[in-house]
Amino acid sequence: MQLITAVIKPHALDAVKDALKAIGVSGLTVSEVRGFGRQGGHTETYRGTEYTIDFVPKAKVEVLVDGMDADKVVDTIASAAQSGKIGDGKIWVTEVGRAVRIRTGEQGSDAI
Amino acid sequence: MQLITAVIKPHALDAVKDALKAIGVSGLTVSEVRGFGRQGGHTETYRGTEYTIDFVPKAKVEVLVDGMDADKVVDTIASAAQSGKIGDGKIWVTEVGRAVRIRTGEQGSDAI
Amino acid sequence: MQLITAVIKPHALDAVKDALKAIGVSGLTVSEVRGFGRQGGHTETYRGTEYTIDFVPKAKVEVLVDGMDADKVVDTIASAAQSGKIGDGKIWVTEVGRAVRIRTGEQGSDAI
Amino acid sequence: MPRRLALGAGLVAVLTYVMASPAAAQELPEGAASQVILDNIWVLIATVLVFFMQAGFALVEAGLTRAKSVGNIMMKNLMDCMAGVLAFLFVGYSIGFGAEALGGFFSWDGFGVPGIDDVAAAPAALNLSPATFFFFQAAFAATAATIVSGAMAERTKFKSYFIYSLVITSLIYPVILSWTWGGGWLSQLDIPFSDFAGSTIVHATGGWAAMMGAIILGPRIGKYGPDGRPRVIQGHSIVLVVLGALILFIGWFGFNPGSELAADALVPQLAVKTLVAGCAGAVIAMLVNWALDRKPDVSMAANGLLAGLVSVTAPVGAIETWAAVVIGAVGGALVVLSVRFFDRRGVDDPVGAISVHGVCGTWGTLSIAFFATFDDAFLGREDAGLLYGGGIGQLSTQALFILVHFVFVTVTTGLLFLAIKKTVGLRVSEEEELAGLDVMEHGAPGYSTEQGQGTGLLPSAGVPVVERV
Amino acid sequence: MPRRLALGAGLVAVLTYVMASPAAAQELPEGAASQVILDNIWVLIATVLVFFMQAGFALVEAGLTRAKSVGNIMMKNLMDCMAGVLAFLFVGYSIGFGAEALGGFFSWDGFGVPGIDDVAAAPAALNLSPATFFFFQAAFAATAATIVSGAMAERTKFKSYFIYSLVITSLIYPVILSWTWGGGWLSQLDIPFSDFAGSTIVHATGGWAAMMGAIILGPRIGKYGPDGRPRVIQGHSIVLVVLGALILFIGWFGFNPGSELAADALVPQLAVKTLVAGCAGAVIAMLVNWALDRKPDVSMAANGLLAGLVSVTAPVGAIETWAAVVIGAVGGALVVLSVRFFDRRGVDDPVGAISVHGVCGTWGTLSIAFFATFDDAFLGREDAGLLYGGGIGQLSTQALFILVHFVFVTVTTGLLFLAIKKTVGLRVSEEEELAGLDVMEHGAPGYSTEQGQGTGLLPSAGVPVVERV
Amino acid sequence: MPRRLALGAGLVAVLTYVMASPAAAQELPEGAASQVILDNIWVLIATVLVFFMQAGFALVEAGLTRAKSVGNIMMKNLMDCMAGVLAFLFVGYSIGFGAEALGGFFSWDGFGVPGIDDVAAAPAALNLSPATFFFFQAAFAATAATIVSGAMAERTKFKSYFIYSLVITSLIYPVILSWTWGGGWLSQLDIPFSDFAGSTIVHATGGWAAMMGAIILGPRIGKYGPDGRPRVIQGHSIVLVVLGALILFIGWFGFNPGSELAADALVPQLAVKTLVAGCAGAVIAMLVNWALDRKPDVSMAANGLLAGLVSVTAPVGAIETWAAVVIGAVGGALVVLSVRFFDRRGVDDPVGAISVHGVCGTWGTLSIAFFATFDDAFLGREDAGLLYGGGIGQLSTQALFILVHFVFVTVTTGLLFLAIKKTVGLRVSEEEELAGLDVMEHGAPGYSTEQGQGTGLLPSAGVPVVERV
Ligand SMILES: Nc1ncnc2c1ncn2[C@@H]1O[C@H](COP(=O)(O)OP(=O)(O)O)[C@@H](O)[C@H]1O
Ligand SMILES: Nc1ncnc2c1ncn2[C@@H]1O[C@H](COP(=O)(O)OP(=O)(O)O)[C@@H](O)[C@H]1O
Ligand SMILES: Nc1ncnc2c1ncn2[C@@H]1O[C@H](COP(=O)(O)OP(=O)(O)O)[C@@H](O)[C@H]1O
Repeated sequence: MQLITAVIKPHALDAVKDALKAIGVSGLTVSEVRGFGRQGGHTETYRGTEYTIDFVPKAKVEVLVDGMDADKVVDTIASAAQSGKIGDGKIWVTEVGRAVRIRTGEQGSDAI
Repeated sequence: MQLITAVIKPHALDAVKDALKAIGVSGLTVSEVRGFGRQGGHTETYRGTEYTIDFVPKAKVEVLVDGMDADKVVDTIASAAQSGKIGDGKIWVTEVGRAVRIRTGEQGSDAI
Repeated sequence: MQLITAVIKPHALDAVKDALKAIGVSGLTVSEVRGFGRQGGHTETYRGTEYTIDFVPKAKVEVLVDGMDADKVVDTIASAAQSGKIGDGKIWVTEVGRAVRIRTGEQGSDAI
Repeated sequence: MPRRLALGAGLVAVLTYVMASPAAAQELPEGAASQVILDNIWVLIATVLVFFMQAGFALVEAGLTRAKSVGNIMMKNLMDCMAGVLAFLFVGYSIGFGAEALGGFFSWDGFGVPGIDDVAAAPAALNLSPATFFFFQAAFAATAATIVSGAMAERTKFKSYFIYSLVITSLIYPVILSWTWGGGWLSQLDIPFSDFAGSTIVHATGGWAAMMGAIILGPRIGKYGPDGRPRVIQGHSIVLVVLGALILFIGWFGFNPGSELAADALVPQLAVKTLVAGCAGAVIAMLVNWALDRKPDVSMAANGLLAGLVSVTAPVGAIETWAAVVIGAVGGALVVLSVRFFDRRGVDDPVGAISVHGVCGTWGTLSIAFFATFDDAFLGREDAGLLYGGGIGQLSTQALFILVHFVFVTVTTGLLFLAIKKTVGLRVSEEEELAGLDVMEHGAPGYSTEQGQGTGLLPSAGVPVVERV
Repeated sequence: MPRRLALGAGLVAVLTYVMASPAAAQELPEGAASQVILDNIWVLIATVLVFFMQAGFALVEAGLTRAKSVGNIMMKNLMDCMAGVLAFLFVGYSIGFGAEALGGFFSWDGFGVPGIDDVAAAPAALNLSPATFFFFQAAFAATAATIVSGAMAERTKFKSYFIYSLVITSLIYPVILSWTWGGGWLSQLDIPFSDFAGSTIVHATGGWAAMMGAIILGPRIGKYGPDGRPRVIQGHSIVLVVLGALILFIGWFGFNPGSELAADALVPQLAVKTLVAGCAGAVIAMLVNWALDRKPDVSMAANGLLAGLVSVTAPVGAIETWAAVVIGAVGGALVVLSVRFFDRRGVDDPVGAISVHGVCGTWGTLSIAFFATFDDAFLGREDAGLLYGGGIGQLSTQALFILVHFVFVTVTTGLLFLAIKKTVGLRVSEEEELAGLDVMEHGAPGYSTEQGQGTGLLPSAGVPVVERV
Repeated sequence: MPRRLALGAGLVAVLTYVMASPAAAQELPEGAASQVILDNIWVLIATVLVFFMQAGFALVEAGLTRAKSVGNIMMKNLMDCMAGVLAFLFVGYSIGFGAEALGGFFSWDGFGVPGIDDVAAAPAALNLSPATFFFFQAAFAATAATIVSGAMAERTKFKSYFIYSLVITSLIYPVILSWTWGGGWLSQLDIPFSDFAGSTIVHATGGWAAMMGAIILGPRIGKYGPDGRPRVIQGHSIVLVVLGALILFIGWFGFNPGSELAADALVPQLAVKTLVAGCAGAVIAMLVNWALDRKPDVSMAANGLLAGLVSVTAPVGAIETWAAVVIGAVGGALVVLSVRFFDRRGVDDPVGAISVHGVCGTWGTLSIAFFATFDDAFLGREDAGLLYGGGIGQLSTQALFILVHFVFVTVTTGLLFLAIKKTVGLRVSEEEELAGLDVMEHGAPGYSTEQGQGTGLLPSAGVPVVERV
């Protein structure tokens, strides 16, 4: 079982969700995050004082997969979230040992 | 050392925290997330236009454990968060290589 | 490749980011979380009724590293975030199987 | 000098209504403004301030409840004013101020407001034209209605609340009016009742209705622990609470001084006493709360301001300034204790409406029996208060008035809420309540911080969108 | 009894202006207030209420749009008032109320406001001093200007909006004034136009300008799906929407009754009719929306209140109370249908400004032809409405008035927006729009929940800070 | 025509006070409104607008500071009004407006307000009854007090602020009153001081007190980098800032025109000049800021509006409209530069109170020396300004007035803050400041988005709850 985590641009979330749904992913969890990266760093002025905005808003998508090819999920996210402009974000995959569906207590791939 | 991640209904957080405290878990980290899953998808109308609410609010709980049986933690969360209705959420477990308590620099199980 | 996750005090974020930048970390992702731990638990009164504040605000920092020594990153965060007072937070490290930069499709260490 | 709308049979000789009478108008020298015009304009401006209180109530209630039902509470506050005014126009006004009917149980003049469209109509009160008088009374009716929504917040069906608000403004409040300001039996007692601007007539009507509503509904899910002890459900925005309280503070300078129903020398007196009572209420509530809980709670200070204002609303025309400070201060202390009392008795009133309007309204009405020294039209004599040697006559009347009112309001609103409960239902489902009323009852969350392309994908961070449990 | 500013040649004999004339003043007995003073003070207070509407507009518009551009919308509302008043002071007033110029196409008196600094100047209207009259008219000009920002929200360059607001208050709106309240040709027809407080002159000017702006700009990114069907972009705060609507409600008691331009017996009539029309609009909009969408939408109820108020603004001086209820109710139904209509036609108006001000303003102006029974100065006769046997004469005039106004506003504002588009550009870049206008146009997010040490490291949770796409 | 409260010995012959005198009242024809009534009613309404400014100040200050101390800032604004009014009632009024005492250093009449409960009391000023006059002056005292909270925001102990606000309204501000509007030595100079509505007396009192407070407190943690350079700490809500500024804008139409203390022909003049100065301040502040920082900052535009209003407050009775535009515009430019100046000098004033009220208040007071042409009661002659050939006499007086006031306020408030610092302490602990003042000082976060069952488990997303460091 694997957990795929993607940090994407907020307005790409729609497309990513639809693309994942299309390949049969049945669930995912999203959170609001702030990203610091190559994209970052522009300077603004507030009431006469300069400041730098380093962090830009991103959405973090987490998808737990089993049975299904994790790579396919990664590729699906990558193509749905890609605008080709800096700041499109990252995807990474970690190994998951155990998964449980709380409602039923089902384990492993049944849990997803 | 293991990291247990649970996505639960927000109002179950109280019960989960108390149950974990009861079995000796000394810390956890929570964040607000949005979930998409079997539960989702109802249609509303706003100013005459229909739209679908796909994402429902969830709380994500992360607990780092060592020494203690991760399974016990998983089961504790599962039973505290269970309402039996759709959308109760998921729990998953990942392996953690190293842990540090920032205040003291303690490592491994001492860090938790 | 490894994912370093740190739960720190919100106002330490500035220092952590600068310290990581200084050792060449090119990106990170931050989110707002609430922490429950040794620090917690003080009692307040609202409109005549007592209640306990268990959760305190924390910032969660996630850094994906490869090539670079994960331990160095951990130590850098630890020293930048350390105030020596209770509640400074935790750092943990998990193994990452695959990483992708969405914009280019680059994989592995190139993705970071 | 005219004080308050004189009531009952023969209490007042209405001044000649010169405004629209060509003959009388010629008596005024060219260019002199008539007192009639000034009275009407002043009461109209005061009424606008009273209508502004609707915004104040909405904000206080929204601020003291959770974000997930904020649209619902704003809607209820909007609608009890909007629908309430129409109900009062078509039905309630006639019951409140019509000719005696039904053996004096209430009044009736047919539907609508006699003379409302006639600029030359006989005045409805003192110098006030029927239009001005209706405008003012409609604002009061809307105030009585809107008090209830806060106490019933976060769990009442919108449809049911809407029905309630139509009934209270078309029937329940008007019957009270007909007994009191409308000239009915409470104003015809040997020692008539006294309630200058409505501590009981307006505020306690809302307050006791709120109490019945909160009791019949039961507390919000999670408000009480398994042990029955109250738990804290914090309001979501103290900015809204304090802004709302300040708007109410401003509005009260229409509510009390406007109740003089004339532009005369008493008006500034009413403003000053309203001011100092509100200030004393806020300061004392803060201090009492500080002493009890070791910290000065912001929302209780705001409640204290309102408590002081409600308290002084009945006696404002009859008391000296120092007494206004005392009455407001007692109101401020009372509200802190009363909020605790109801909270611990299992009555879940998120905004303190019962305490502010019911308890302090009652205190204010009673305080006349102690502190009244000036004659206002309701009292008909000076030094009516115990402290000024007025004897216990006024105390008896005030107690009777308070009691009759309490029984009438609790019985009628109790029956109303029970009837609604049996028919359309009073409370939303557990699922709806947990999710918040906004999406389920109105189709959209009250707050949204959606960042996407308008597809609702990441709506309302931190604000619960409905959850299908 | 004076009604509304009498217009055109010989329509009115202005009352002697006693205020500053020592001789005339002596005719008043010592201590008698003069009608002149009262008229000026009342209109001044009414004007303050009208200026308060600026806050109402700002909040409604902010609440119905997204958090990421909230600073921008507040700034636009602030600035169209601030810059608009100065533009109207220096240029617009003279065009609107000066002596006939350019063969009557518009008026001109030179820059500025004649007599504005002179306490003894001849009255500008009825008893109103030039200062009072300017004060009142400036508030109206600011209202006409501010309506547009909502319809163009979240995608218009600030600089371009600023230019637009200068032009509308210095040129476009003043020309309409000169034709109508300024005494120009529409007031000199055999059956003159009638628009008591500006359903068309003020509101529809803003409404149709808003329509042209929204069309020329195009919809917000993501508002329409690839199939062209509208998608939902929720406003970010229903609290702001309802608070704003209630402030506008309050402000309208200055807008309509103040338009009497005198303190007289008609003023309370105007207040009552404004009140009941607004209430009917809110209730009916809620019910129609409830029927159509199965749930009562809060923001549509707020729009309904405004729709009722806009609708009654033109006929308010000429109708009976029941007719005000009907006119407001029709406005409430219209706004629900109209918002759908424009939404589905691809015109992205996030706040419903076109429907509330354009469509309901037009309905209100037309309604005079049916419901007018009282004479106000514009009508010059009683029972002008079809229902009172007034014939179709007034209907023809109203239709002509509406049409001429529509053509003039759409053409001039259309050309204006196109000219701005060609030169400085009208719309922000796609990057800016996605990120929100606050940071890119004004340098800071509208909301910030930064917790750090003031270094902006964790700013604005849930509120997008700019993103370099 | 009466202008402003005439001051000093023999400056004015008070009009016969007919209101409560039966004999005099009969001189008025039946139905004629008395000028006395109208004066009192108008000033009362104006005062309500001034009290509304409390909400405006609260919102501007809340919006320009962080969410974690928002309850604290609302509470301070609430309480400096509530406690301030009581302090002014019991002590301050007598110091400000009593008979000369202590060799003229200040006034004293015993505690309280003479005649406040007496409807027939001799007028306190012109035609104003003691109640009306107190009501008006209390609102001004509350304004002077409330200015300070913004500059000291996010780090001052509530208890200490409460003490400060009692002292300023009961002692410091009243002494200034006694020297000026109370008829003391500054009004008895050969060329008396001039400050129509309080640019210096009210606003600069608050502004300079704010400066002393901010300096003695020191900056917020994190406001300055290790290099001493200022860093940005963004306010948390621009909606609150602009709404607050618009409420203040509205309130100023009570503040300045109400300061005429009579309903007369000058009132509309005062309104127009207030309006155009505010507008010019906003527009010019925006443009200057735009030029300096390449983007128009919304909060600076709001500050500019207030700067224009503060600037015109002193000269408003004496100047022409064009001069009001100029004075407001200069104020708008000044505020932008002044905010930078103080920020870079290490004085951390999150809301710009020092610049808006201190600097622009001083500019406005000085501007009289250049632009005064009309006589208001303080000036006692026409064309007092340099531009009208009035010579430098007025300039000397204004400079003396400004200087004496500056020294008095900075010394007394400086000593007060130092005394508080030594005793109860002025500043919260570092832990409290980092966590925000709401939970630590008041027991609850200002915002809460808790979704749970009322157990506070997930409170205040995005808003820091206290942290035990
Ligand atoms: N090493 C990293 N660890 C965790 N998150 C990262 C890392 N590098 C980048 N990110 C996340 O990815 C986002 C995009 O990265 P960025 O370098 O700006 O552009 P790109 O994705 O085009 O390389 C960042 O805003 C941040 O949220
Ligand atoms: N594959 C998945 N990956 C990550 N999170 C998931 C996944 N499936 C479900 N979730 C999370 O679990 C929540 C509940 O899942 P859902 O399918 O609605 O009901 P149930 O838990 O009863 O199966 C979702 O809202 C989502 O947050
Ligand atoms: N077992 C755990 N699992 C996950 N997060 C934890 C755990 N223990 C502590 N934390 C996080 O670390 C933060 C600090 O922990 P705490 O016990 O308060 O102090 P310290 O870091 O000094 O030991 C907590 O607020 C919580 O967010």
